[in-house]
Amino acid sequence: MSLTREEMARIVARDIPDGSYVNLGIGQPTTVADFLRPGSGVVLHTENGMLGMGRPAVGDEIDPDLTNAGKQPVTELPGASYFHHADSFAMMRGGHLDVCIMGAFQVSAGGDLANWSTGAPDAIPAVGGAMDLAIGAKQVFVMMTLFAKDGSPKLVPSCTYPLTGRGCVSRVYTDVATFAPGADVVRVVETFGISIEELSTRLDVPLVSSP
Amino acid sequence: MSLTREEMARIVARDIPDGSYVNLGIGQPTTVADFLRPGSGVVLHTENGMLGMGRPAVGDEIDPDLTNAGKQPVTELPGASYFHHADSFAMMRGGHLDVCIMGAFQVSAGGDLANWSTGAPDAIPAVGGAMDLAIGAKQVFVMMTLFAKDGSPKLVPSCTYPLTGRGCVSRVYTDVATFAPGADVVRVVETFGISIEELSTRLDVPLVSSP
Amino acid sequence: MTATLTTALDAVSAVKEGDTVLVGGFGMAGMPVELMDALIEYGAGDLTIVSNNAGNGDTGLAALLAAGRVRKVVCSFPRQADSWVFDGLYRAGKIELEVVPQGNLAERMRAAGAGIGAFFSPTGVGTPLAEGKESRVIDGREYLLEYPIRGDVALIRAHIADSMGNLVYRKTARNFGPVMATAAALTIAQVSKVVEVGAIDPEVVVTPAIYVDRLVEVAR
Amino acid sequence: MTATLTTALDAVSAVKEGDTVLVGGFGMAGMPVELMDALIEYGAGDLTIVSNNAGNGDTGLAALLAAGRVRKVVCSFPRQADSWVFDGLYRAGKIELEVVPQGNLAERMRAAGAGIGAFFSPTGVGTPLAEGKESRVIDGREYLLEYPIRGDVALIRAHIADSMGNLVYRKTARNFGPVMATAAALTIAQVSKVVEVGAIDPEVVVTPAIYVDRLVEVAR
Repeated sequence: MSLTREEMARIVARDIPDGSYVNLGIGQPTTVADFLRPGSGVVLHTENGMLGMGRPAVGDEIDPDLTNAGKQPVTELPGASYFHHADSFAMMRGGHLDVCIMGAFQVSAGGDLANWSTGAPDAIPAVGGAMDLAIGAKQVFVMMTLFAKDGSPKLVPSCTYPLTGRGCVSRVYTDVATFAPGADVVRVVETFGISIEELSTRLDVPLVSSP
Repeated sequence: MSLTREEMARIVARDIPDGSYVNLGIGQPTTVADFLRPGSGVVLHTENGMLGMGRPAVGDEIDPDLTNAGKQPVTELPGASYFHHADSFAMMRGGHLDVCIMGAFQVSAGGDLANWSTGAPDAIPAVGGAMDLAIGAKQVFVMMTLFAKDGSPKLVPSCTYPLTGRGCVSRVYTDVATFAPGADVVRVVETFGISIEELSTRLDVPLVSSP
Repeated sequence: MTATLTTALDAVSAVKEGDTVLVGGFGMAGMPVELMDALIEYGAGDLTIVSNNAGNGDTGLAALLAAGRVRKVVCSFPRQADSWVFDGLYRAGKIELEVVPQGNLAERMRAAGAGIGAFFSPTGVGTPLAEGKESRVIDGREYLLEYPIRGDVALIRAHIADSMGNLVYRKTARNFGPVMATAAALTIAQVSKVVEVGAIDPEVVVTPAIYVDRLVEVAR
Repeated sequence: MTATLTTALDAVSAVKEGDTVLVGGFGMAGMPVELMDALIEYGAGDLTIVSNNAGNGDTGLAALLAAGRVRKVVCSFPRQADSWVFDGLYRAGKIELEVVPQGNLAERMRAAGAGIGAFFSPTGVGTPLAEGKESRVIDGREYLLEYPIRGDVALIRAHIADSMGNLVYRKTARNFGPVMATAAALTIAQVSKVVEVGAIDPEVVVTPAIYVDRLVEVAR
């Protein structure tokens, strides 16, 4: 059985070490917060200038001055701190975050990430903090379905979409398997209802199963 | 009559526009603070991380956590702010201070400053913030006697002591005259008991009197 | 100089035709909406706007774009669900766009404020945004050379100011304000309240008064 | 990880022979004297110390130098009225010295913490300290290329911490602490008091907890 989006979020949450400082990208990565174990001590960073971000704000909690990177209202946890944008991105660029979780259009076997532009000629380019996040965290986790709607794989020998960052992805969480990109070969860390053989058939990248 | 040290400080203070942000170097420049007009709105910066520095602390006011760049205890004025060293020197290097006042061993006709080292072979080199201050403020005022104890001029065609900064001095306040260095010629702004002719005789730099 | 407390319209009269204007805010958090309104009323045009986004909805920066006053936008993320004003102008070829990664955008403005001539950033290496940029390998890692972004004027929103111009912000509305205040020749801060000198603890000042030239009080 | 509250001796046991140690303080303001004492007792040697000064009197950094544990000092201002320990070692050829202008020292540590590969600084151009440095004219002004200074360990003094490691400082004792905390692989902060999480207003945190690994409480 392939994983639901919720199950994927749960598996990513499981793999975040207790006490980590983590940035959750816009979209699906945001849902990982729902599955962090209470008492895990994981602290969430939002690149618009906060550590210690809490859950989404509801009702009277909504404060237009307190949002996440997706500009949605959020809450503040005890032990939080605020800082300006240059300090926030210094924190990321300087390698202080333990984990950053992002979506992707494509990831290459060598860990290149493409998640900001489909390269369509009429698209309005917009990168936000994606390139800074990609190169900044100690580990970059990608969450995506392994195959696009047309069945083409999103884990590829080399990205055809414009890159966000080079060789920056440490782990790729998909609905059917989890991968660790490497210089020569991609390691299959875990599978969900699919065999290594079938993965090898459907992907154009060299795979090894986890030892 | 040449000026006393106190009279020099008074003249420098007179030339600081109201409301300026000013850094006073260690030593003689510190005394300028005593002659700032109450209500002038001049705000003092100290490069160890403070705007709004007050007068020296005495008695119970002395707090080892509140010192000036000379590591002497000082006081805090209303409207003060504290910041770390990178922010403090960003403020200086970024050209936000209106005036910085420093002592000097030598100033060249073109405004080069030498005030951190006599170049003696056995000296322990120590520069502190002098080079950052020299290139940072909108205007650098130097306070010094015009002649060394041996009678040699300290306003020179080119500095023989190691430089602190190149072409950075806008005004030189001495005990006998005030000078404005320039690319081709030094302008004599004001004299105190000495004629331009005598200055021309004793200095090896081209002078013009102020229009 | 101590900051001048004035009206929004008087404050923005410092903006000249063709200026580069840094506009604070991340989305609407920290956006100085009333200063943008005054800038529209005042009328300077041919502006280059540096801001994280390219306007949301029909107010603030979006309204300035709609009024045809902006020649170019330098930002990290123009395309949003509610960026229809920018989208229309861009597709019609009526506005220039320079996309800068968000962290480089912040750091380039910091460099302008801090007197740094240029810096090597690892962000964007190997991407289309690296095109035309000088690159260098330092200590085994590749970097791109990035230059300062200076503003003629910065328009920011803070929370409380004292009458000298010391500023504190509120939550994530702090975002670009403290950086932009350092990077412009003239900084105008819209604040919810101006208090007397001495009412803000010197330990908690975020933007020291030296960076603030004009204050506009807009109760929220 | 949340900061670990421990003893000075346990905390400094992270310092290894040959490490580069960033030591906070401007003179004695912000100097983590008890951490220096513990480092002397613990015994690691062959250290490179990065600090604004090279020790004052016979305590703190000066005592570490006197104990023969330091191979090299990187600082802006070693020579002071009370720097007799350093002066003696230097004149006897027993210690190396690298003099860095104070602002470049702070900015080079900031660069290390901020992931900047190198930056062009106008400080020091035309002076003896420019020797051997790459220079470049940008926009008509000359700059020198400066590289990051990283620490294996930072030893700093702050005022109050919460138990996660968020820090606030006191007056000009703030100085190098916030910068060094970002520039070292491991940061140890000596504080006067540790309070519970939530007791420090998130708006006034100066060093976010992410930069702080170990806390040592020393009542003052």
